[in-house]
Amino acid sequence: MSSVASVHSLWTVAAELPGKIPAPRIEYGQLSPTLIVLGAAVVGVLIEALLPRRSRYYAQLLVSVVALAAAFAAVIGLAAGGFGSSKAGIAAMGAIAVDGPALFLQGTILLVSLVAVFTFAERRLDPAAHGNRVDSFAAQAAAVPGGEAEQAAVKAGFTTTEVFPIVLFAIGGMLVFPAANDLLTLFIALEVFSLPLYILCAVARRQRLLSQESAMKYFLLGAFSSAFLLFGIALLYGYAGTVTYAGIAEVIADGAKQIDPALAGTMGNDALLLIGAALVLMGLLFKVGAVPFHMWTPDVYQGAPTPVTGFMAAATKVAAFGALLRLLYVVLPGMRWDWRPVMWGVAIVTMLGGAIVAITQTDIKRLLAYSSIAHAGFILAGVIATSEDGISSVLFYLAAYSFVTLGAFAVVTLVRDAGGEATHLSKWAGLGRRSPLVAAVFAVFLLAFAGIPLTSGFAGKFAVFKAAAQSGAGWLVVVGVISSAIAAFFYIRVIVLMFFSEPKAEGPTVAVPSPLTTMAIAVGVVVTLALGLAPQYFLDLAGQAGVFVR
Amino acid sequence: MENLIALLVAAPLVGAALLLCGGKRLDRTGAWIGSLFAVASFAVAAVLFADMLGKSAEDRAVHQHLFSWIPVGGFQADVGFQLDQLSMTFVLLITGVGSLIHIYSIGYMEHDERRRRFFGYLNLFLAAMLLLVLADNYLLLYVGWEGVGLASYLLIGFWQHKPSAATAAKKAFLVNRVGDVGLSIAIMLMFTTFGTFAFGPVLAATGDTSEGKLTAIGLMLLLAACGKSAQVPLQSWLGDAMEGPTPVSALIHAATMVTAGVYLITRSGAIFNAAPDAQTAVVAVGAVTLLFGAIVGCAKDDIKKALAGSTMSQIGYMILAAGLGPIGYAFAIMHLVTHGFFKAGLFLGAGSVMHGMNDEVDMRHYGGLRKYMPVTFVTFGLGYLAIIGFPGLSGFFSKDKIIEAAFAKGGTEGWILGGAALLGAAITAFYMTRVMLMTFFGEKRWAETPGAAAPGQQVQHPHESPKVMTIPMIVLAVGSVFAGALFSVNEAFVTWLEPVTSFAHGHSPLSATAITASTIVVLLIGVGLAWQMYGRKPVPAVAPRGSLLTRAARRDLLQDDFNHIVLVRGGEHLTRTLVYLDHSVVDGAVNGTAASMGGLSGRLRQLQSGFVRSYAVQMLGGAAVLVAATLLMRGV
Amino acid sequence: MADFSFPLLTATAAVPAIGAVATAAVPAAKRTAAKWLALLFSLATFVLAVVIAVRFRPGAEGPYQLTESHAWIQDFGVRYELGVDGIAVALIALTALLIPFVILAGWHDADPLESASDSGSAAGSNSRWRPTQGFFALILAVEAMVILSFEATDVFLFYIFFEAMLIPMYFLIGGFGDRAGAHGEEQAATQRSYAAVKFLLYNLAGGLIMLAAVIGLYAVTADQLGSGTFSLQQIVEARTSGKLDFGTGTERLLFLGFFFAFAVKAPLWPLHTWLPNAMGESTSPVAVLITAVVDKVGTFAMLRFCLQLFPEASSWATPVILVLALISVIYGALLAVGQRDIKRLIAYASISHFGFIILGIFAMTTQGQSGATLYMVNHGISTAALMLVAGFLITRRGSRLIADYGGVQKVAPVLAGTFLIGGLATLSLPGLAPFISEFLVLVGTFSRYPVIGIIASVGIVLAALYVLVLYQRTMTGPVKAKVEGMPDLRARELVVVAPLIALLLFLGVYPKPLTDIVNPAVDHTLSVVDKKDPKPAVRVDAVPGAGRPGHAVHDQEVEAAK
Amino acid sequence: MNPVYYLYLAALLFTIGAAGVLIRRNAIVVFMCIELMLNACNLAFVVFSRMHGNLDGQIIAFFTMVVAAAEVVVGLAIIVSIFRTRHTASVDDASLMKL
Repeated sequence: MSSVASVHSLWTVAAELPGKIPAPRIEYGQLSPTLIVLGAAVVGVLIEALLPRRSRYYAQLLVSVVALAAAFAAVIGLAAGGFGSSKAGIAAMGAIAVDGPALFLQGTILLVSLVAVFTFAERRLDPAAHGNRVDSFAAQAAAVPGGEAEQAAVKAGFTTTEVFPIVLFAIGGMLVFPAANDLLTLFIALEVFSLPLYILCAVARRQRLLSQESAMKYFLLGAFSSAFLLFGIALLYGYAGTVTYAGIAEVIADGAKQIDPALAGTMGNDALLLIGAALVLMGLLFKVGAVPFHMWTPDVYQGAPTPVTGFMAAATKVAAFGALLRLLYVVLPGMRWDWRPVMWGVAIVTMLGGAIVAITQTDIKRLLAYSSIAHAGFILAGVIATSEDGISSVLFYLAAYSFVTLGAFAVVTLVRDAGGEATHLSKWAGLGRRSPLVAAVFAVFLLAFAGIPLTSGFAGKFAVFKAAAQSGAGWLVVVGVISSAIAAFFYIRVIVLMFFSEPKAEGPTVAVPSPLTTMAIAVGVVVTLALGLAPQYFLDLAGQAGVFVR
Repeated sequence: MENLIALLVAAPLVGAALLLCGGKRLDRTGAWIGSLFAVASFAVAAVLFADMLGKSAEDRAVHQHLFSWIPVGGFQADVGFQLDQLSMTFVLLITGVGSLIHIYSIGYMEHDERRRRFFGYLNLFLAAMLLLVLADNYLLLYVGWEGVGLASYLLIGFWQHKPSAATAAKKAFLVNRVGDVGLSIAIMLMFTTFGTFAFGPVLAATGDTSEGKLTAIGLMLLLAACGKSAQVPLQSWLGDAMEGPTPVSALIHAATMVTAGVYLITRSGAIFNAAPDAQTAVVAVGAVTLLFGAIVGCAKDDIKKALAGSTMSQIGYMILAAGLGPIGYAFAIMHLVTHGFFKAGLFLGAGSVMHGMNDEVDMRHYGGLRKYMPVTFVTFGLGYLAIIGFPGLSGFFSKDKIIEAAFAKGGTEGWILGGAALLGAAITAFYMTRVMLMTFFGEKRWAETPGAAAPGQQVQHPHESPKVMTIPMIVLAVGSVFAGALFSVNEAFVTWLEPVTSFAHGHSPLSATAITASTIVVLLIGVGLAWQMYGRKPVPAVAPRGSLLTRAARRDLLQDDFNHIVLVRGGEHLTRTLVYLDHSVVDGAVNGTAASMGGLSGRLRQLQSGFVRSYAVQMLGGAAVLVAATLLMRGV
Repeated sequence: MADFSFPLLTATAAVPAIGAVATAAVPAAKRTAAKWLALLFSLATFVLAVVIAVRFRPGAEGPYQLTESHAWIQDFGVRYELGVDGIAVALIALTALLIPFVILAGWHDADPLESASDSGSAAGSNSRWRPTQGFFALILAVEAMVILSFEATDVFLFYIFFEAMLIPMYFLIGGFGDRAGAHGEEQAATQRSYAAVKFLLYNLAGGLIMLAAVIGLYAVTADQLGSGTFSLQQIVEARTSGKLDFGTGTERLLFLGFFFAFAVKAPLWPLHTWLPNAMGESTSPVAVLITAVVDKVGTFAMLRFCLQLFPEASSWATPVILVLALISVIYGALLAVGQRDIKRLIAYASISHFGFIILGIFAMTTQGQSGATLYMVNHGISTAALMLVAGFLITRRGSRLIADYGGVQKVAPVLAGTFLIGGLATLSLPGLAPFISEFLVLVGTFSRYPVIGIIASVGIVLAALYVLVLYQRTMTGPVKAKVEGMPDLRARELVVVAPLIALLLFLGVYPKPLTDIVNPAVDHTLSVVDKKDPKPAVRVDAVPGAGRPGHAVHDQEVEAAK
Repeated sequence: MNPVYYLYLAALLFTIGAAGVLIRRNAIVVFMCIELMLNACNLAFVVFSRMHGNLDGQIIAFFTMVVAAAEVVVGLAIIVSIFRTRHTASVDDASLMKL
């Protein structure tokens, strides 16, 4: 441990001299958002253990909402306290950075999660089974689909209220992920938010086969990629002799000099650095769903319970891009000229790949999945900018995009027929005639995805492309524009379907949601339009949050 | 005084507006209202004429500037009028003949329920025509130019329910449009050359301009003239235009509109004077047309078409004269006026005949009508004598002068032109005599009672037309008798026009008397020939097959067939191919990209096989690529 | 220079916007109320437009007047900057003028079909489904956006509305077809949505290409001026003062980006194929909206943005563009001749006319550009007249095919008459407004590019051909079976057509009010582009037109003749 | 002896693990292969820790083990539930969602 401290003392700015046996100093205040959420998660577990079934749902909902709200308040407090800008610093013995980007992303994640929790708690959409309101999660995930156990569970009115603590854990991990200041924390955070997600994918009430399949695919591929990530970390550690971001950055910056000869064997061995960096990048690109590490996205998005899909699509992207940004801007700025071209390539194939494949999709959830891939490409364009504008534009885009996505998936949960959600596009024909309002709202989200002016999507797209163009990536912008033209095609297709095609006689019905989902959708619409009409305030926010601490 | 000029145009314009927007309540009185406005315009013209006579020759021209029309940078178009001797002549002709024909139409259109609109159109025509001859710049002239085109379109197609009429109207407008393009290009050339297109400056500046530019302008003007005045090669519309009511043919397609080309060339004399090549083109067109029209006129059995052919040829004379420069202008206009009288008269006569023969136009179904409609016979006869140039009548003076001037052109050119003119005179005499004989003489080729009708004969009850129709005919007849003589007493007409068109005595290789004599000789030959063919032996009720030339002439010397095959058919093919290309190529390209994008998408989807392990493979591959790329970047 | 006077320009755009919301809010049952409300708002807008025209001082210095300027998105260098020059005033007036007629003409177009209840029972029964309200609300929305894009002097602001206007247009085209489906409602619907999608994708693609250019513009300004800006005036000033200099290559790329979008919108050959579908499938008021109002934004933007932002590139691209425009003129006319469908015919005619407009813009002469501007206005009015009458005709007979008509003038003379006048305006007959603009364009083109001018004037003949053929086939000849008993124009329809025709006549005889407004703006544009009119070969001393020729001239004339 | 050899070993193990993931059908085995990869990483960490003479690597190794354990918990849960549903643990059978 001591030598760890000594290693820290070598390269970090915010660490004290090594004492005899230093007691680790934890800045609880600055870590409060994460701590609150994780604490709430533990409480949630206890609730599951101690409270009678029927009161669990309300208790869990209450705890989660309060916790998330409190955490968000804490983030605001920190930001107000200047921890985003002047007082930005490293906390928890260099493990976690508390700075502008971190706080901004944590704030976004918390808000998104809050809204997502509402959709989790929605239990008006499906007809009540045996007099018990049901939500979109299996009565008893462990029971075999269609087996007696499940029947019994349904009759008994079981509900998987565990999802609340589980999602809280995931959120906790996500909060840490973009703030992680050394590779170890990064890895742990990754696992902490991935594992709960694997579970959440598996617990859909309807179409459980798909749900379980998606969970397994997500799990295996996730674990596979995290193995690569870990190996990358190992190599970087071998290269730099440390896993703190600052430390690695130092070594990259000024090679192997002034380091004790013991390390000379591996120190500054570029092969280690490059391979390691590439593998770590791969781990993160997998999470953001960039081509060619995107295969899990459509399947998982389709199979997972729709509220979970919305949560994943929104929050995971935010967290993962946050981590990616920090890695590239804090750890690897020194090797900018190595990774930028590579990321160029990734961004291009991601934008085009996502857009093109989406054209021929027939399932709304898969369609949105591919669109999220395309958007990952757009965001990457901003990431590549390697400028303060780049950071802030990405932050803004993430905020804008996550709410649109959440809203869109929330709408998807409303369109239902006998077999649960009617996700096949053909069933959406003439929706605009049946319920103009819902169709109009969904159209707004689609237009935002397509980046039509006066929606948040346009502002975000403009921001990232502008940043990219200013950093001399003009042709990347052109590619981006072309692919968004392609993308526009399939968004329009859905609108055509909803408004201009005659409704089918046996078409789906639009369920009337409880205030929970209504609120989720409303928030989505409001944010979409607000960020579209008057983005300045949020751009300022993102702009102020545009500096990483190291 | 010059403020009255606008009134000339305004009066018929108001009439037109009134009649066209007035609605049904004007149906009864419409005819009279229309005629009233026409006569009013004539009255104004008379006043102005009197005023003009009062002034000295040099400052007879008066201008009225109304307002600035299109001011854009150097491009300054005004609405302004210029009334000088030339335009005065036209104004009198237009309003005078116009009024007469209005009155005539009251009777002729009596039974047509849409006559309110008819008179509206006639007034519209008067307004446009007056605008044409009164404009003080080419752009405003262009407005009148197309205005008369529109009026003629409306009037030719007046009986729209007849597809033939509608087609004829469309054809007339289109062919005219081709000419109009010439005019507009001429105006553009003027603008780029002189920076203006007002008569005054342009004609004043011809001195210091390259001949090439002037030639170009001249040729463009000639093109315009060809269109409007039915000169070869744009003559094909005039024959069909006879689909219109006869008064229309008399006014528009004989007396006034078709002569606008002559006006244009005379008005632009300064330009042509400075561009000999253009002049040559003009005389060539004139000579060819006068023969062309005459030949066509010989073959037609439709009385109006025959007269149309003659109109064509007479205007050919005028164009020829106008192309001769200062030695010709005055005579061109003079012939124009006399022709206005007798040709209008002839048409009205023909109309009267049709009126009496319930709209039968085929002369082979006429015959021996002289005792049934005496007035018509007399007036028509006088017109006939005038047009063939019977000594003493107006045609004699004007045409004779033109022939003389043609010879005076000098050189082989002069001989050719003069010869052509002479030959034309002979043919004129021939076909007019033919018309006369077939219509009024010989035994009648129709029956008064069904019983008496031989096969192929129609039952007719010919009768003289009402006063309201005959009186205008009489007036015109008088004009066609005396106008020429009147104009020629000590060259009154020439001196009258000289300040505008300028005048130079041509010196022809032949003496005037010789020419006069020769004209009379050819005249007699023509008449005699016609008498041989149509006077001596009876006229077959059905046209004989006739010689190759005859058949060609019946078909307007195949000019229409040429147009049809080359332009119409060709155009149809062109548009069809274009429509196809637009759909398959231009549009197809776009749809193609869309389709190929879809196909690409479909193929890329296959990568998403659903098998975890294939995903893993791709991820591994991706990782490998990523690593390799990163290494390559550093070149390790 | 945010003056605290009444924000007239904003108001002019705001009124229809509010109107749109209000109309949309009218409950389903109160259909007629919605119509009147929409009409009312459109008229109010027209009043405001008139006020603008009155407040506008042609002589005043400075390119733009009635300017408003407020901060909007500093990070993007975007300001809410409005201002009008003569060209904008003319086009705003046109827009505000046409919309009431469009609404009036479309009075019954969006009434739910009697058969609607059984086709799509859900739609019939659903009380929240309010097509009529939607129709008029969308029209007003389009008006608001069009007006704003005419007023915007900030490139980004313009772009936003240039793009956003697509959405309401898209719904207007796809949502409301005329009831002339040759093969039944079902197929008509599919054709409609195809047309709508085509329209949207074409324009969206253009718009997105332009977006790239817009971003590029920002990058350049940010790079060279320190802070990125989209303010047209700032950029122009910076250019002229030499502070700003896109490299040749960059400028050309950016120009192409902008021009592409405008060429799609205009539409210029070969990017035109969306227009016939869109105009053919939509109801004739919407077709008027497309060709007479929305497309004008494209040509307007060429004048205001392409030329002023990228003068060098503009003159670099001129030859190609002129050729394309020329092709549009001839090609559009020829295809119009070949059409069997009345509305498609008019659409291709419009393509030909847009060719003329672009010709005039890029001839870079005062006559050309003033002519082009007048052309935008006149073409708006004349096409509106022709298209709306055609619409009345089509709704009577329920068919768009020319072959289904014949002898209409016998049963409905007034309709035929107005149709003829509209047609004559389309073939730009002297005395009617379009003649002036067309001739100006031709002269302007001719004076710099004689050959192109001459070839273009072939278009005049072709115009006559397709118009007269259309008139002959539909209106003249023996009366066709289904045409008998066709009612003549009703009062409402007359109210729509008569003013338009009156306007055509007035502007044809006395266009000076318009030219006075437009000329200064054109001069400014040309001064920015730094082009001068070619001088005539012979300078005639007597300044023509300035005063009457008078006696002096007359004397010269006599001498000349002597 | 030279610690670098252990690195080669680690790489080898990692590759074997990856290969196994691609080759084997049984979900359990695939999962085991992933565990193998993780352990390869551990080895690498420890070796580097030795080379650098600081303990970070070893600490990370411990963390990794914990994470691996957690993954086992979740992973097995999912795999088992699928097995009970489908009566097979073959990853290839779970391919309902595709394209």
